[in-house]
Amino acid sequence: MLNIRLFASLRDAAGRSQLEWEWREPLTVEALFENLVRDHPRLKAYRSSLLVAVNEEYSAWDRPLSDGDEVAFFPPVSGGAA
Amino acid sequence: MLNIRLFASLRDAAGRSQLEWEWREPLTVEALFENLVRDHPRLKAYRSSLLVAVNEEYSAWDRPLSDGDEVAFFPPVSGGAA
Amino acid sequence: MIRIVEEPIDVGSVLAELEDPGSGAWVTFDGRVRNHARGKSVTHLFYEAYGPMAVREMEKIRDRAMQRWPLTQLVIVHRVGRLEVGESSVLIAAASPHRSDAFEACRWAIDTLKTTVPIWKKEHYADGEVWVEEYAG
Amino acid sequence: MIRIVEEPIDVGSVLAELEDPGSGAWVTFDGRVRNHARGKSVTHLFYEAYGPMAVREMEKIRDRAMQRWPLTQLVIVHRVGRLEVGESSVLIAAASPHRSDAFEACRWAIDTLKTTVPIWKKEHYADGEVWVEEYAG
Repeated sequence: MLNIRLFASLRDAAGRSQLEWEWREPLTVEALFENLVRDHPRLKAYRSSLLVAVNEEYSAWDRPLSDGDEVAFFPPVSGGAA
Repeated sequence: MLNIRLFASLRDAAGRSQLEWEWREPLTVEALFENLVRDHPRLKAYRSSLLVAVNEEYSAWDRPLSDGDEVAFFPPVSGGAA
Repeated sequence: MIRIVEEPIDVGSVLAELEDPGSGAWVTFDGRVRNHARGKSVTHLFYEAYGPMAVREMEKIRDRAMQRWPLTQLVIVHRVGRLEVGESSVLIAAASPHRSDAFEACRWAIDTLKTTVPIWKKEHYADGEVWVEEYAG
Repeated sequence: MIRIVEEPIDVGSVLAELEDPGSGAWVTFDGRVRNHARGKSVTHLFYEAYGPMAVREMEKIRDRAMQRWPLTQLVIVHRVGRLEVGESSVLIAAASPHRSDAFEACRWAIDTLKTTVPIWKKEHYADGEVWVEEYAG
């Protein structure tokens, strides 16, 4: 099982903040996102600016995932102020 | 009459913070200080690093004084912190 | 001190907590909600965080800053949830024996926070709302 | 707000007084008495000011900073008299719509204050005291 988290506009586009993905076979972050787009076509438009973290650390898109990973997709951050 | 003010180590050296100087004839800041040194010889050693203000504004040493001026002599400032 | 909070940030009490007799220079950055942005009037903001990762990234900022400059403290507090105009969203305080290091570290910390810490801001206007998702500098 | 005060500086209440809905960035410099200086242990400090001139020079710093950067506020508070270790001797707060201006102005203001404002510091140690009269940077 993969625990998938979505934030900010990405969560709005998917209509939910958390998804569970049943573990079938090894896949990369990129492949996982392509699978998500199939179920949630509105996510596709975000791909070019998207950031991804695996287990709370920024990750490359070609990283292979392991069963049990938490994968977060989110837009560029905008904390802070002024 | 000139109102003369001394601060920090300069005041300690002169033993007082305020002096009055009877107005006799036009003189410059520099000449006033030379006169002060006659009465308070310990001030002499401070001359090279001293700052002067006339009527609460920094002044050049060759500025001619006018009757009624307030003249302040003081060492380099050390306000602020760290 | 690295914190994500939901209640208002009280700058005075954070600073009071941070007494340190060896530090002469304290530089703080206090980021507050402005009443205008992108040419529009802002009514309020909403900040959302990926909480555990945001804390980790703020800890990395602190650790890297303390390696790079001779700091005695680096504090980061970020607020989330709904914020009104004038309220503080982020407080960074850097302390060091000499002011130059505190200024540089504080500036670097807020610049880095804005590009690495997973927190997002939604601006609310009289006529709508928008997620701010481009790094605006 | 330009002030010379004899009582402790309360950073929180100064900042609270300065609400300004147009300013997103507040940078403060809070200079505190350190427990060591010149290789010695400091017991306390004494600050003396040429009061009226010090206020005029601090006003000049504020006016020049506000001409040079797009600030909405520049506040300088300096304390005089006896200060204990850990207490604030000076507080400078600069507010602007964008943080870069507030950082630069705050830094410039403290650097300038230390060279132009007629205030002097006497350091007290366990075994003596000395007027600090060289610009130490």
